[in-house]
Parts: sequence; C-alpha cells; structure tokens
Amino acid sequence: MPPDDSPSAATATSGQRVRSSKLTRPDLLEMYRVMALSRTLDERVWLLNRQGKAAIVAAAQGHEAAQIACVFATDPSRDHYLIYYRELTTLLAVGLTPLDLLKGFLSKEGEPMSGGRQFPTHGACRNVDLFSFSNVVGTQLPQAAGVALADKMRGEPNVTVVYFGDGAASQGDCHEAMNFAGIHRLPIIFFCENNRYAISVPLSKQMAVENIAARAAGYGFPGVTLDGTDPIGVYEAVYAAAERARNGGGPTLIEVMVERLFPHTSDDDHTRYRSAEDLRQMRSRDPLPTFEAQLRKAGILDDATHDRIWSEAKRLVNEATEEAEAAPYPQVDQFTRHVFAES
Amino acid sequence: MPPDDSPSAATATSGQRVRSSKLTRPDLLEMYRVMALSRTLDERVWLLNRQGKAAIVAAAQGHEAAQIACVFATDPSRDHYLIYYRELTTLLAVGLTPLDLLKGFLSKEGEPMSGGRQFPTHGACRNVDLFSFSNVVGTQLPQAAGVALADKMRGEPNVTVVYFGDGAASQGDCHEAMNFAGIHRLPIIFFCENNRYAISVPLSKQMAVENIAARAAGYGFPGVTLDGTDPIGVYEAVYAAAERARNGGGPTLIEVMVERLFPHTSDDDHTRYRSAEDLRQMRSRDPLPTFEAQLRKAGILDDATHDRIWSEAKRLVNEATEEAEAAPYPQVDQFTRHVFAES
Amino acid sequence: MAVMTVLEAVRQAMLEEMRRDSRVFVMGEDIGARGGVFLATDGFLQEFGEQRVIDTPLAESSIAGIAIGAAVNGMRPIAEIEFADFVWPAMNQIVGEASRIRYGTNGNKFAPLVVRMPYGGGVRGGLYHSQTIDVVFAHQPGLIVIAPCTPYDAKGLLKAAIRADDPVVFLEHKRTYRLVRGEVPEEEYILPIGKADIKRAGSDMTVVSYGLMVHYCLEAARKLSDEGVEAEVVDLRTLAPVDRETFLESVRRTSKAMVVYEDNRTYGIGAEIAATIAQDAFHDLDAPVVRLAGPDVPAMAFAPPFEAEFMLSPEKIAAAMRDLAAY
Amino acid sequence: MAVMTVLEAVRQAMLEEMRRDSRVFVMGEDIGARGGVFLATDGFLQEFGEQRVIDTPLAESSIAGIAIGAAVNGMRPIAEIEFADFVWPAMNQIVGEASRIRYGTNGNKFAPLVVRMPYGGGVRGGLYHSQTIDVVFAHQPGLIVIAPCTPYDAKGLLKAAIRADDPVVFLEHKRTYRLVRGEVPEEEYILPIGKADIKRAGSDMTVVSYGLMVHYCLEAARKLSDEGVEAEVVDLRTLAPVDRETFLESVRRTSKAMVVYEDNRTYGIGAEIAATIAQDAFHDLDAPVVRLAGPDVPAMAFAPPFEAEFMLSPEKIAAAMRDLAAY
Ligand SMILES: Cc1ncc(C[n+]2csc(CCOP(=O)(O)OP(=O)(O)O)c2C)c(N)n1
Ligand SMILES: Cc1ncc(C[n+]2csc(CCOP(=O)(O)OP(=O)(O)O)c2C)c(N)n1
Ligand SMILES: [Mg+2]
Ligand SMILES: [Mg+2]
Repeated sequence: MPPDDSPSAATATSGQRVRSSKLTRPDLLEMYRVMALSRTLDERVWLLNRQGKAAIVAAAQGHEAAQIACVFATDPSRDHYLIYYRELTTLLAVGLTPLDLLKGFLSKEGEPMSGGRQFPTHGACRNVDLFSFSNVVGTQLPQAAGVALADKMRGEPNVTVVYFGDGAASQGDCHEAMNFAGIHRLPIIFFCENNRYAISVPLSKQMAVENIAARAAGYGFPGVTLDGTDPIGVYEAVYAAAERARNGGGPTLIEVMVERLFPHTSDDDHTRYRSAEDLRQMRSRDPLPTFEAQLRKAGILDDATHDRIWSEAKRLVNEATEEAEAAPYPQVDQFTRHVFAES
Repeated sequence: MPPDDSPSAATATSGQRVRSSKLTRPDLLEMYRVMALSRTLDERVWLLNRQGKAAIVAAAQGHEAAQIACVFATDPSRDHYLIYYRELTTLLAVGLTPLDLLKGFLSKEGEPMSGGRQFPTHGACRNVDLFSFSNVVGTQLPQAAGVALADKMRGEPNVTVVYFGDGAASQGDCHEAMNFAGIHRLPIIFFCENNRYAISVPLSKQMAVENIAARAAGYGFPGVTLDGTDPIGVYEAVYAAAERARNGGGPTLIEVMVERLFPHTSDDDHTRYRSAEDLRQMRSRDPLPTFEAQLRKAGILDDATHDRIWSEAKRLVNEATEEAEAAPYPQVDQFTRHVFAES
Repeated sequence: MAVMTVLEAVRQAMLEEMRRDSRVFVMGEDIGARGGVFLATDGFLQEFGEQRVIDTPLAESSIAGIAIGAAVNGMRPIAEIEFADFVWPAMNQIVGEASRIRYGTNGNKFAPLVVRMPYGGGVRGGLYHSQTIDVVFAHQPGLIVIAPCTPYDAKGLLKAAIRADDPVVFLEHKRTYRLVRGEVPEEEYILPIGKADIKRAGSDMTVVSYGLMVHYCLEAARKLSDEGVEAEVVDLRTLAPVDRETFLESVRRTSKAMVVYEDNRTYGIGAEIAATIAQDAFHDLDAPVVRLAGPDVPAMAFAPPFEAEFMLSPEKIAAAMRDLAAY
Repeated sequence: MAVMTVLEAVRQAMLEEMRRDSRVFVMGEDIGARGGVFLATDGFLQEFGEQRVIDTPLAESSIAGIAIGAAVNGMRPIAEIEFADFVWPAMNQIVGEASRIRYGTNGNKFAPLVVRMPYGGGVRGGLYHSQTIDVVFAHQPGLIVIAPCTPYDAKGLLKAAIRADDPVVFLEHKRTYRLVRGEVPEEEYILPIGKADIKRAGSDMTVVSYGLMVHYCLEAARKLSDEGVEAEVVDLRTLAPVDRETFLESVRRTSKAMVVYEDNRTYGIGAEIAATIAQDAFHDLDAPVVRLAGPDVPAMAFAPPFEAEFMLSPEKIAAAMRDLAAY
C-alpha cells in the first residue's frame, strides 16, 4: 500500500479526472468513510426488513471495498455506470444519500431513481449516469456495450462500467456483449463481482473454469482476477483500465473476488446451502476490518477518526431513517405516467 | 496421409464402432465417393433453383471433406447429429439418398425429414438420430447439450455432434451450451465449420480473435482448429474427441477451416461483399481436387475408379431428379397433423 | 383427503412422478441444496441426487434448450424458471423451438418437457417479480399452457403435464402458493388437460377467469350472492388449447359474461375469451362481454399504493359484477 | 409524386433521417456491404461509413440490447432483425427491457430506438421465414408497434418512428416489399403514430386489417362491390397503442364487422379488435364480429399446397364478406 499525498498527474491524459493513478491519504480516508456508511446503512435496511418495513434487501456487505475502488478510479461526472442490484456502496460513492436510498427501500415519495416503482436501488439517477433498469440478470451487459458505442461514435472519451456477478457471467447476453465490445474496442470495463455464489449455486456448478477472467482471451481483450477485499489493488487496476479505454485501448474484464457476507437477499437463508466451514472462511474475508487495519498501520486512521467516521455514519443513517419512515408513499396517480413520452 | 488396410483395434474401447482410429483404403475411397455424390447433387439443386423449381438452396460445396470426416469418425447407428443447414454431405454420409434430399428441395410427397413442411434438409431422420429443427441459428447448441445430458444420465456411451458456423458462435446460446457442457463433462463434440463468413459478415466483424477454438479454454475443455479441406486430419481429431467423450472425458470444440465456395444461399450474391482476390483464394481451397490428388498419389484412386465414381454419382442424381420431379406435392390435409400428439 | 397448499401440491406432483418414472428429472436455478427459491423441490436433492436434480447455471435460454434436447432424447425434464419474469431469454427455445418440433419433423420427434414458472403479482415483486406472462405462450400452437389455481388442480394437472407427450408451460401463481389451501386425495389421480372447470354454479352471469383471480372472483360471487345475484365462475385451468365449450355453454345459460384477468388488458388472454363469446354466443348475450384486467402500464410497480392500484381485488370485481347484473 | 415499392420507401425513410440527424444510425446483420438481405440499406455503407452502418455479429439479443444502450446514451439507433422469425432471442431486451425503461426510471431515462423487421408469409419461407410476430410486442405497454402496408405509410411512419422518443417495433411485411407499389410525395412528410386509416370507404360492413392482408381485403372489397356490397376497409397501421376510435366509428356506421389477420387465430391481434368491437359497439352490431385468420398450426409450412392452405387470399376473404353481407 503506497499512500501518497502528491498525485502524479502524468497518467491523467484525458479530460477532467477526479483522482490520479495513486490514491492520496485523504482519498483513502474518504473511501473508508463511504465503506463505513455503506455498512451502517446496509445493517439498517436489513433491520428494517426484519421489522417488516423494507420488503426486500440485497446486502452489499463484503463487496464494499471493490465497489468503492471502482467508483474512485473512474469519474462519476462523466462516466457511465450500469450497476447490479448489490451496489449500495457504489450508489453512495456516486453521490446518492442514505435518505435517497432509504426512500427506495421503503418505497416512499421522492425516491429519486424510479419514483418508488422499482425494487430498491433500481431505476436511474438524474445527476449521474448510473442506472439499473431491470432485475433480469445479464441484460445490462449488451446495454452497456451500446452506451459505450454511443460515446465512441461521438468521440467522447468516457468510460462505461458494467457490473455483474459470477452468475450473470453464464448468460448468453454476457457473451454477446463481450464479443461485440471486443470487436469494436469499446471503452468499457466489465466489472465482475465474483462472490462464488449465485443465490445458492456455487462456482463449480456455474462454470468449469476457475476464473471468469479466463474468458476475456476469447474476446480479444485483457482480463484480470483481483482480490476484491483490497481496495487499493482494485483501484489501480480499474484506473489503468479506464485510462486505456479513454485512449482507444478497448475493453477490460476485471474480476474481483469478494465475499457475500449475508444471504442472497432478505428472502434467503444461506445456511441451507453453505457449510459452516465455508461461512467461517467467508467471514474472515470481510474487507472492512482488513482495510481498517491497513489504514491504521499506515498511520492514516487513528481511534478518534475511526470513531468519528462511524458515529457520523450512524447519525446520518438514523436521521435518514426517521425522515424516510415519516415520508408518505407516492401518490397513486403517478403510476400511469411515463408509459410513453409526455408531450 | 497414412492409409492402412489393417485397422488397429486398440483404441476402439467402447461399443460397436464402424471404423477404427486409422482409415482404411476402402474407407478413403468411400469418403471420396460420398463427397463426389454430394458435389454432384449440390450442383443439381443449384440448377433446379435457377430453373425456378427449388425455392431455396444452401450449398455445402467446400465443406464436403470436413463433413464426411466427421460422420466417418463417429457412429450413425447410435450417435446423435444436430446438424446445421449446410450439411448435404453429412446427410448423404448418414444414409439419406439423393431422392430423399431432392424431395426436400422440391418439397414433394414422401420427403422423409419433415414431410415437406420445412426448408430442405430440415426436420429429423427416422433411422438415424439426426435432426435440425429450426432455421434459428444457435438454438441447436443447448439442445445438443440436452441430448448429451440424457445419454450421460442413462450411462449410454454415445456421442452428440452439434454443427454450427462461425456466425453461430456469436449467439448467446453457443456460450450457454458450451458452459453447461463443460460443467457436466458431457459427451459432446462442438463441430464448428468456420468458412469465414456469416452471409456477408466476415470473421473480423464477428469476433476479435483469430479462432473460435480459443473460446474452449474459458469452458474448461479442449479446442482445436484444423484444416477442413483435409478429411484425414479432421477424421483423426473427431475420432479422438469421440473416444474421449465416450469414456467420460467430456466435450471437445473442433473448428474446421473451410471455404464456402458458393454464395450463402441461392438468394445471395457474394460478389457484393467478397473481393475478387478473396474469391480467387477461396477457389484454391476446394477440398475435392486436393483429396483426389492425395488419393491418386497414394495409389488409391485411378482414372477408372474416378470416372466410375463420378458417372455413378451423376446417374444416381439424374434418376432421383426425375423421380422427385415427377412426384406430387404432399396432400394438403397433412398440414394440420402433428400439432400435438395424435392419440 | 389431505389439506395442503398449492406449493405443496406442486412439490408432491413432481415427487410422485420422479419416484414413478426414472426418466423424470428437475433442473433449474437453485433447485438443489436450496430446494428452489419457493421450496418447490425441497428435499429432492437428498432423495434423488445430483443427477436428477440439476442446479443449472444462470442462463434461461439454455435451461429450456437443454430440457428440449433431453426430452427429444427420451427423458422427461421438468425445467423451473425461477420467476416467469425471467423466461424472456428462453422464449426463443420455448415458443420458437419446443412448440414446433413435432410439427416440423412431421411427427418424427417430439419434446415432452414441462417448463414450470411462478408468475403473477400482489407479492410486492415490483416490475420484474410480478409479471403475468401467458398470452405469448398461449398464442403459440404446439404448446400446452396450464395455469391452475387450487392444490387439487395443481397436482392433478402437473402430473398430467409431466406425462404428456407435448411441451407444457405450467404457470403457478406465486400468491396462491401459500395462500390457497385445499383438499387433495391421498390416492393418485390425474386431471385432463384442456378442460375448464366450473368452480361455482350460478345462473345470472358467467365469469371466466384463471389463476389467483379465480379466488377473487369466487369471493366477489359470494358477496353478490348475499345481494341475490348468482354468478357462475369458470376456471379455464388450461389456457391452450383452450376449452371453449365449457364457458360458451355457461354463457348460453346465463346470457351475461365477464372475463377477469390480472395481466395488462390489451391483447391479453381475456381478449380471445371475450371475442369468442361475442362471436359464438352472440344471440344469447343480453349485455356486452365485460373485460376486467390490469391497466396498460408496462408492469406492476413496487410501492404499495401502485401495486394495489394495478391489482384487481374482490371488491373491484364485485363492483363490476353488480354493474353487469344491473345491465 | 414518385412511384415506388414498400422496400424503397423504407430505404428512403432511413436515408433521409440519417442525412438529417447524425444521431441516427443503422445496425444489424448483413446491412453493410450486402446492403441488407432485402437491400433496405443498399448503398448506406458507401454514404455513411462503417461507424453509422454497423454489421453486427449474429446475435439478436445483443443487437437489441446495444441499440437500447446507444439510445439511452443519446443516439437514435435503427436495429434490423434479419427476419422477424429470428427476433425471439431478442425478446427479453425488446419486450422485457426497452418497454420499461421510461416507466421504470420514472422518466429519468428513455430509449428512442427502432427495431425493424421483415415478417409475414406467402414467400415460400417455411416455418422460420414466414412468421407474423406481433401480438407479443403489441401486448406490452411501453412499446409502439407499427405495421404499414403501403409505400406512403411505410415512409411516413418509419420517419415518425425514428423521431419518436419511445421504442418502436416496426413490422414490414416481406411480401409487400416488392409487390406493392404506390405514390410517395417528393417533399418530406411525417405520418402520425397511433392513427388507423380508412383505405376504402363503404357502408355495408367494416373490415379491419393490417399488413399484406389489407391489400387482400381491398381486392376482395372490389369483387364484392361488383356484387353490390360496399365494404369499408380500415388499416390499423399502428397496432399499439391501437386506434380504437377509427374502427369503432366505422362499425357504428356499417353495423357489421370483420377482422382479418394473417397470424394464427387464437390469442392473435384480431381477438382484441373483435373483443373491443363486441364490447364497445355491442348495440350497433347486426351480426357477430367475424374473425378470419391463419389456422392454429405451429407455423406456415414450406410445400406450396401447405402455404396456400395457411394463407388467406382475396378469394377466401371475399367469401367471408359475402356470408357476412347475407347475415
Ligand atoms: C434472468 C434472471 N434469472 C434469474 C434471476 C433470479 N436471480 C436473481 S439474482 C440471482 C443470482 C445472481 O448471482 P450473481 O450474478 O453471482 O450475483 P450475486 O447475487 O452473487 O451478487 C438469480 C438467479 C434473475 N434475477 N434474472
Ligand atoms: C437467429 C438467426 N439470425 C439470423 C439468421 C439469418 N441467417 C441465416 S444463416 C446466417 C449466417 C450464418 O453464418 P455461419 O454460422 O457462419 O454459417 P454459414 O452460413 O457460413 O455456413 C444468418 C445470419 C438466422 N437464420 N437465425
Ligand atoms: Mg455471485
Ligand atoms: Mg460461416
């Protein structure tokens, strides 16, 4: 881990970049802060589900480090994010607030992504080009290729990041998207959050190879497998891939090995299909304590900062919960709107 | 080319095989005979199309060597063939007659595969497990995985061969089928007849890699690329793959590089999209003269045998043409049958 | 007689058929150790092993395609699509292929597979876990489409589907899974495919429906009965080939007809039923055929008020019945 | 006025829009050097180059998905599906996704793409080059579905589709491509989406149709006219959202209605039209609404007698008109 306060500007060749190829100490602290906020919010929504208030929750716990790194290494002010459904950290990182998200979980009026029409975290943002249209796994991949194609046609050096899981990699759409992206050298990052399970189906029943990254060779672009609990490693790989994409170098498949610390969703019970040993190993790969230890060792995080970050997260989530719970449901007359363009 | 009259029985470990790992001289002559018959018939149906009698023709010319080798290296008495639409040689090799096929091209009564309901060469055979249900490219691949799965479940050591083109390899179904076959180590051969074009779309617009065989690694089984104008090389590779499949070794992707000597179908004009140079090179890779020269050099084929084979082919095709032309169309009342099981 | 839920009836039908016939096997996402997301295959892995209880990769087109291939090669696959909303990638294999195998081979081959899928709304499923996907299957000749609504029907029809020599799409309304309980005989029985069932006799109007809506129609009919109006409720059970005789015969007696379906209204299942009644019972009708259905919005939205607005209810149906009775 | 074929009208509509708006581009199989298998994009590669004329891999789901992504990101893609029969792999992206983007994002995003596809029979296409695939699109709220039958309509409606801010499925009947010629204004024009068109006025009955069948209905109407019966022929043009007012108004005048469609009869487009007429013009009808359609077999078979038996013809339609007139 090489924290550094002085970013080297050399590699930022194109357009406005938020960060440089090397993360600064404030960057690292900020990453930790968002991860803590995500964890706090995630725990809250799970609780709200258990209280019968949130109908469905897919926890991002275990994926936080990879998600924050991916957003930090790209530019939410211009890049495109076609996210998956387990992306709480990604959503906080691009700028959604706990209140925005809680309104989604409770489907309350003012929910910004779908007006309460969709499952939490689905829909599209207004200020950032981030979206997740559907729950149908895999559809986002060709769509992302199309988003990237449009940028390429207009000569705009933006990157499209498309998120998917190890399960999604089996869909025909994944193959078709990667094949097209390879042929047209599209500015796209295929960001696979491999947590070794698709609901209950383990990797060994999902594919006959060890890593999804192995497929990239069949599409003519690089693929790498990374430890998704290491945000700095992921940052560097995504940063490099994004630079290459902006400069006409084409797609990259980045596979991050993460753990799904919770059951698939609040409707699932993973003890039905995961062994005690598997669950124990999984817990040992929680990215939060690891990253915290790294930051402490590097002298970036001390007790006071740590406590401030977590108590601040708790306060934000508490306030947002209160406000979201108090908010009304959307007006029913909204539900016939936006079928077609309103002229 | 090592022609040999005494087959080594050593490799034929399982069940009844028609041939051994090494082709005998009679085998080679028989292969040439079927290729000549296929070529003669193909030329005839193209003519019938130009005369307005055959509505649609997809010529197999250029693919004959690969097709005959694949059938010879497997066992039509028990293996399964899910064919593509450019498989005249395959069909003759498994035992259909020129008359059967001509009735298909002219959609006459007694056509054995679909009763005249489908395009020529589509439907299913009665005596051999060979079928081609639809014109929708790619659908045969998961279906073939299912056929192989059924054999595996029952412990029957049969091989499923599924045929497809370079274009078909882009379909999501191709990915899904290969992925599943790899996971379950199915007894299947993915037989890709790569003729560098999908109608007008050249390989460079179909994929970013050189060979489709490169994809096999991503599914955990071997893939090879062969010269599809060399029937002996193709025979040996398919034979080995079939043996492995029968013995629980799982799938193989065999890609044969062939030429499509004619336009895509009788509705196409390839001069719209192929350069004069490309067409010239293509013609130089006609497998028939090459194989003929090989056989002559090895002393297997002489002028008399050659002339007998071709004149016999012509006679068969002539007679079949006459009979097929004279045959009536199917009875119209047949067309509401076989929607559901007839009890 | 045992009392059980629709879900349990579905599970038992498969269990019995798998015990009876070694060609029958199940495949789909999470059907193994997990026992299916709704637990329809709970315990199957333990009893039948990994060979006959196949957890597939997340790839619906291949789930259907592999089932087709296995069926053509002598097996009796039951493929589960986790939610009907996710069947779209498999449409090509189901609607485009399975339906035409017998016809396109002149009867040389056939594909006896069953594709089961939970469908329907009222479960806070939002746009992509609430869809009613039926007309696309029912419109395709060569496919049998079944949509039962009681445990008795579910068990008897699923067993019939597994034994049928043709491809069957078997639609299970999610909301009925645990909500609807009913008696199921201990002994084996099979119900006929292609026969509608009069779930309630009545002389004042005929109400044709299927799935969850049958229960809502029955509830509405009970209310109307208190008001002196007797509605006959016909459950289609098989959507294709559809049993026209049963509902036409009913309409000829009652002279008034209503069709109730949960899906979007326009070009939905109810259009065919209404058109058939209007054509074939034209002279018997005392009023136009009423269609009650979901609104023409792209899908059921997530927030409770949206879902309530989309879904029909016994109250909404009773109101429409009242209007029709008064016509 | 220039006289041209439907195919040429389609080509010119795209050509003009691509010249007018740099966001418009075409993509699909063989549309580049080949100019499309029907030559609808003949010359486009030469004029607009590889960036705007994209020969895609053979993968329909991605063709639709990529078009969606490009549309959401500011472009105006026109995706060609080579034959409608091959659109099934793309159903998930078209019906499941494109239709719900605006709705599912509460209007934050929208997908202005056009998916064109040649469809229909009577061309010796056999099971997989003859299909009429329309009800599956038309049933999905959020999709616009257009099926023109003349060069004038094809051009004016395709231009409207390209400019529309919603996803459009544009169905071109293959048999009309070269068979049907008609006048097309030299100057630019746009036709309104969602408006049916009375192709022939008449007072004795209303015949509702679309696509190739409109021409057959017109031919039949001309025959009937010689016999003293005047049929009004309504061309739906837009299948969704469907223009009910135009045909209802006509039926109210004529008191007799017939719906003619090429596709399999049951659960087809005509069911909705017939049900709507039977419900909303109930008291105006002097006879049951007649539906004439293709038979319920899995698809159109290849041999000439089979194809002739499947397809409606002016003669078959005239016979049904005669019966209805005599009713
Ligand atoms: C097409 C489709 N099939 C099935 C589902 C049901 N489903 C939702 S998530 C999921 C597993 C996805 O696994 P993975 O891609 O590994 O993501 P993870 O949940 O592990 O993050 C499944 C099967 C779906 N949403 N879409
Ligand atoms: C799903 C689908 N899309 C498009 C077509 C139209 N089509 C028929 S053959 C073909 C090209 C296939 O190319 P390839 O797989 O390379 O086989 P080849 O004809 O070269 O032998 C296309 C695009 C089709 N039949 N099915
Ligand atoms: Mg996973
Ligand atoms: Mg090819």
